[in-house]
Amino acid sequence: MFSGLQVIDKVFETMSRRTAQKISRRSFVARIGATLAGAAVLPVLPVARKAQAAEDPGVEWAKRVEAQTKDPRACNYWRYCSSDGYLCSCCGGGPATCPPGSTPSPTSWVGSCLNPDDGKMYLIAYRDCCGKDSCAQCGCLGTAGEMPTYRPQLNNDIIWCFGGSSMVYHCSSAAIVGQI
Amino acid sequence: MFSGLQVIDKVFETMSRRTAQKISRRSFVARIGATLAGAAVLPVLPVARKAQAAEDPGVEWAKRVEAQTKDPRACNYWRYCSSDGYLCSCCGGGPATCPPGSTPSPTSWVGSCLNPDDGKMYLIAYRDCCGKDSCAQCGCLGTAGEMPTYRPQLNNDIIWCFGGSSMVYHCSSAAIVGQI
Amino acid sequence: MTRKLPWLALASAFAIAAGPARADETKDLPSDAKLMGEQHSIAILSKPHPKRLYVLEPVFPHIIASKVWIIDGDKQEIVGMTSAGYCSNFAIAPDSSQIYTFDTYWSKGTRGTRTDLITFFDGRTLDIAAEVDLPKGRMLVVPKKQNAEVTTDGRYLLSYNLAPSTSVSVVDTKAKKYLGEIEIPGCGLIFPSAGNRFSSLCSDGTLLTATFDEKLKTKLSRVGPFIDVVNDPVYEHAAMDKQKGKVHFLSYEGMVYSADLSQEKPSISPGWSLLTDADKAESWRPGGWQVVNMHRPTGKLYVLMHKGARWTHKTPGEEVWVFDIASKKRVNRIHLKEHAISIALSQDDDPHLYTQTETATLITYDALSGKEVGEMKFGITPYLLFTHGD
Amino acid sequence: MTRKLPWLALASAFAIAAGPARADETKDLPSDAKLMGEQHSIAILSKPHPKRLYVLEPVFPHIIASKVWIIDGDKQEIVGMTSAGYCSNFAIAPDSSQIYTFDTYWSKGTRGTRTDLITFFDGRTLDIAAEVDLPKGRMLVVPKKQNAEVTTDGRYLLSYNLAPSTSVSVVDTKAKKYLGEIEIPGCGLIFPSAGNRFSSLCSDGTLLTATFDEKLKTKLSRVGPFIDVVNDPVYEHAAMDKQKGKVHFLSYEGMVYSADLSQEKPSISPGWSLLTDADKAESWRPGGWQVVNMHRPTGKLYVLMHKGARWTHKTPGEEVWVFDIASKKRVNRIHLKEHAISIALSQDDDPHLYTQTETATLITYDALSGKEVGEMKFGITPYLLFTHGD
Repeated sequence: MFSGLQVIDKVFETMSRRTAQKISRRSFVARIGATLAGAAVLPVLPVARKAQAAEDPGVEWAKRVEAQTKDPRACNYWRYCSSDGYLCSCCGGGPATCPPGSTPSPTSWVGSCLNPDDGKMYLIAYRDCCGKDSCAQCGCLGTAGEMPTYRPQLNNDIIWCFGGSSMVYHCSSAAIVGQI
Repeated sequence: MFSGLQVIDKVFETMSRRTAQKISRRSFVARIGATLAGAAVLPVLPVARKAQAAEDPGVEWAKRVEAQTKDPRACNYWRYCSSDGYLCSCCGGGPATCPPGSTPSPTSWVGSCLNPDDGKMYLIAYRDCCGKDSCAQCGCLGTAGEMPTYRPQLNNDIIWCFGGSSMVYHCSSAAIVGQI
Repeated sequence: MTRKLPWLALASAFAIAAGPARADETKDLPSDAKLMGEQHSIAILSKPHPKRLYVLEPVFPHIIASKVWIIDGDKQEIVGMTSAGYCSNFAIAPDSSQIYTFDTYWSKGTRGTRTDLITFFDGRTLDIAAEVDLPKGRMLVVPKKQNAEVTTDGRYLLSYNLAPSTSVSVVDTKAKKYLGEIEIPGCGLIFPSAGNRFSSLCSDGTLLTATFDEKLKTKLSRVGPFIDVVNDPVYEHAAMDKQKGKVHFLSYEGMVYSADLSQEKPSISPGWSLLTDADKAESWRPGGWQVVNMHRPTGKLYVLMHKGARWTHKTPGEEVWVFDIASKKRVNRIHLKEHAISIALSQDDDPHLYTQTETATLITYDALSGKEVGEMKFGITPYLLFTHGD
Repeated sequence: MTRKLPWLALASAFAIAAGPARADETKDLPSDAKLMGEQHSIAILSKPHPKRLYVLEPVFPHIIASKVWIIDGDKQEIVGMTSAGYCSNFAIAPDSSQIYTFDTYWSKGTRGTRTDLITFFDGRTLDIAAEVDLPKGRMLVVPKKQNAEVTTDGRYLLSYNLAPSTSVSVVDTKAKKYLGEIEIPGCGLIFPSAGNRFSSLCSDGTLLTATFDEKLKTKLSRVGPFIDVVNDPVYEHAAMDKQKGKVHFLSYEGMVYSADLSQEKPSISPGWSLLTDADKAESWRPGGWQVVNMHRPTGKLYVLMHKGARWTHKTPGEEVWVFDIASKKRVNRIHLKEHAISIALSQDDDPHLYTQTETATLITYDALSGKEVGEMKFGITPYLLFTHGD
């Protein structure tokens, strides 16, 4: 829940370029399209947005909030560039750790955040920790790049616990996948 | 819930005196005793307390809070001398009316409150309105005469929805039964 | 247990099997007691009226315990409340004869068996009139009005679903029965425009319109794209005149697109901007949760406005701007006493503007003069406002 | 759906049937991407330690959604939380290897099928280890610690019941099984004093002690009355040293009665007053919710005190008074930064005094010096405090 996808276009763009040998963009679009939207819809993917966007929201966010790498309990901790919700770090978990007894949603999305220390972009996997009522600590509610629910993959009001043991939202976490 | 029984001793004393022709105090005690406490316990009844109490808590309450008869949404409305909880009057009900869709508990207790306008004591039937989550308006939390839960008939922390459609407490009401 | 001493009903407090005591309380009183005869009753709501307001709150951070508050805007008081489920939605029958919560529950609060259902409440007694299961579930999201709706004649209830394909669950209010799903590929939200028709916004910027019959045989038509969905999407909340089949969509950047959904194939007028160059220079933007509404009898659009940068589309508004839809001109600016996240209007001749503030206060204004009418505080996260005839 | 693009896991967000994605995220990355290998994990609580604190809150006014917060008093941080039911109770195994919530749920939040059960949580993972139904239900009341308990060896869970006769439901933690009810006529609350024994306070001022075997064959013994239950009852919360079978009851008017429950037939010492004549002249009284606690290693009694009239037994305390139980002398007065409703103590050599304030703030003091250690805010109505080894 509360978790935006504003930088996924950057990720996708980067990866679709670099991983062209593995999977063509066309087949990726077709695949998502089939799941998300049936055959009738064309440009459902954030990559379409990227082409026109002025500045990468992840970089913009890091500047605006003065992103830092020391305190994972603050809203401006660098990994949270796409995360909205209660921080698992304040609830017995960590940036990449669900609090005891909660379960990471098997589903997640990926954003790219700027690490202000090395100036590099990192892939961050966002997934909600689920199965308990809201942990209610450190609510960080960002809206940069956030889209309405008719573009669900970019909306942060949706309960992102699909496929978990329970659809009850507990908190939001953010794990590093890699550096790009 | 939250509803004390501090003046019931007064009621019982009055009634046991006046209604002696109908039912003896002994049989009353025995009956309650059997339900409440089995055969082993003797003085479970508030009447025992009354004999030793300094002043009637209902009268004391009316003085202390400057009880009034105009505004049933205020904690010092005269009928609420024994009532603790959220006032049904603030939640779409009234002093003797449950809010729409909630149900009065089939069980209740009776207190006697002083009406400051005529200086007379009235019997008030307290029963919780049940079946919805707390209505959360006008919390009036009195403790005069309130006893621990091992004297349940005098405790106001207990959910007094016994026998209702649901044991979920919504609000507290107070109906006039008669004048004594 | 016999009930000879009902006036000392503490005895019955432990007799769970006993029947209701309330009819008995005046019996067996002392012979010289003066009986007042006041029976314990259950309130019934007054006839619905334009200043009846319903407020849905998801109750963050206890979101398994949603609530709906019912308010008399004239008297500025709570007239009722009902409990709902997790991320519940809400809808009102066109005549307010029934109200509906779209609920999700787990048998043990946050775990156990999940149940998705629509609960029908009688609009006057708030008693439960029916419960209809939603076998395909519901989309779980911080509630927006257009996730759940009722057709303009009150016949069908519509509930948006995403699991994983997007569809709308249809429930027949007459038969109190789940009829099935209408697939709306790539689209979301529900804007009803007739007894058997609704439209949805799609991720490609088009508008999908579904016209269905009693057996859910459905015709789909699509118009557009009519918005630049990548750079300037329209909000999920729109100003609607359902009975006339009109929806006025508002974009993040202040564009208004008026759709006529009264036909199977809708038409959408070209967009116009709320903002003058001067407004833009001052960074005025729409923002909030239920950010836009309208007064239908006079065709006025009400929009929550604040000064802010791009991507502040959820920032609470400090003013409400009023536009005449026909002339596309601003006709009023109402300065709000407290920043608001949601607004609604009563649909009578002396309309109220209801605002839900960021500190969970309902502040009511005269929608014409902008003068404050009253202030009420209830709930902790009241998000959505519904008025009679919505 | 295949999972070739797990790093772009939004795809899987719509594939509910898909297995966990987290192990896959480092696969299929761009060939020149530097993998960090950070796996998504689930935290486990540290080994229990004396400054582990558990806080139960009924979450007024959303009392179908109780919560238990787990706090590290040294670090002054939240280390976990778990959801509970309606008017839930809580207990800890003597070694904190398990924790228990005593819950009531309705299948549809506030309505539907009622379930009463004890939920066993692993003390480190907070995973649910077992659920044991309570077929006779539970007494529903704003929670007090002594409504639910565990025997001193951790073998049996005890849950107070009133429906309508008073009894204690017994659950075997080893067999994870409900064993039945022990009737405690006219009495309430549970003060465990051995592996197979507990005492209850009775409405006539006596103390009932129940000693039972594995088949719930029970011997009852009764002492007293030891209090003037009409004019000066003892609080439901008492200072306890369960392992030694000692309970120090505190009365509304400041009398202390020490009970030795280490034998089948308890003995209770004559009462002594916390209050000097000077204290009484200043109207000092105990008051609060969890009003009294003790530091067992040093035999010190801690009591929340305020100035107030009779019947202010729930008024929050402005000071904590410390008494040496052996000498019956006051040895310290701790002035509280903020009035408190509940107190608890860690049981180590440099004990913490935990106070829950009337504004839902946990303020921690050094229990010896009275100096403030830290302040935390969580929850809205945290009422009950439990420390490791309670």
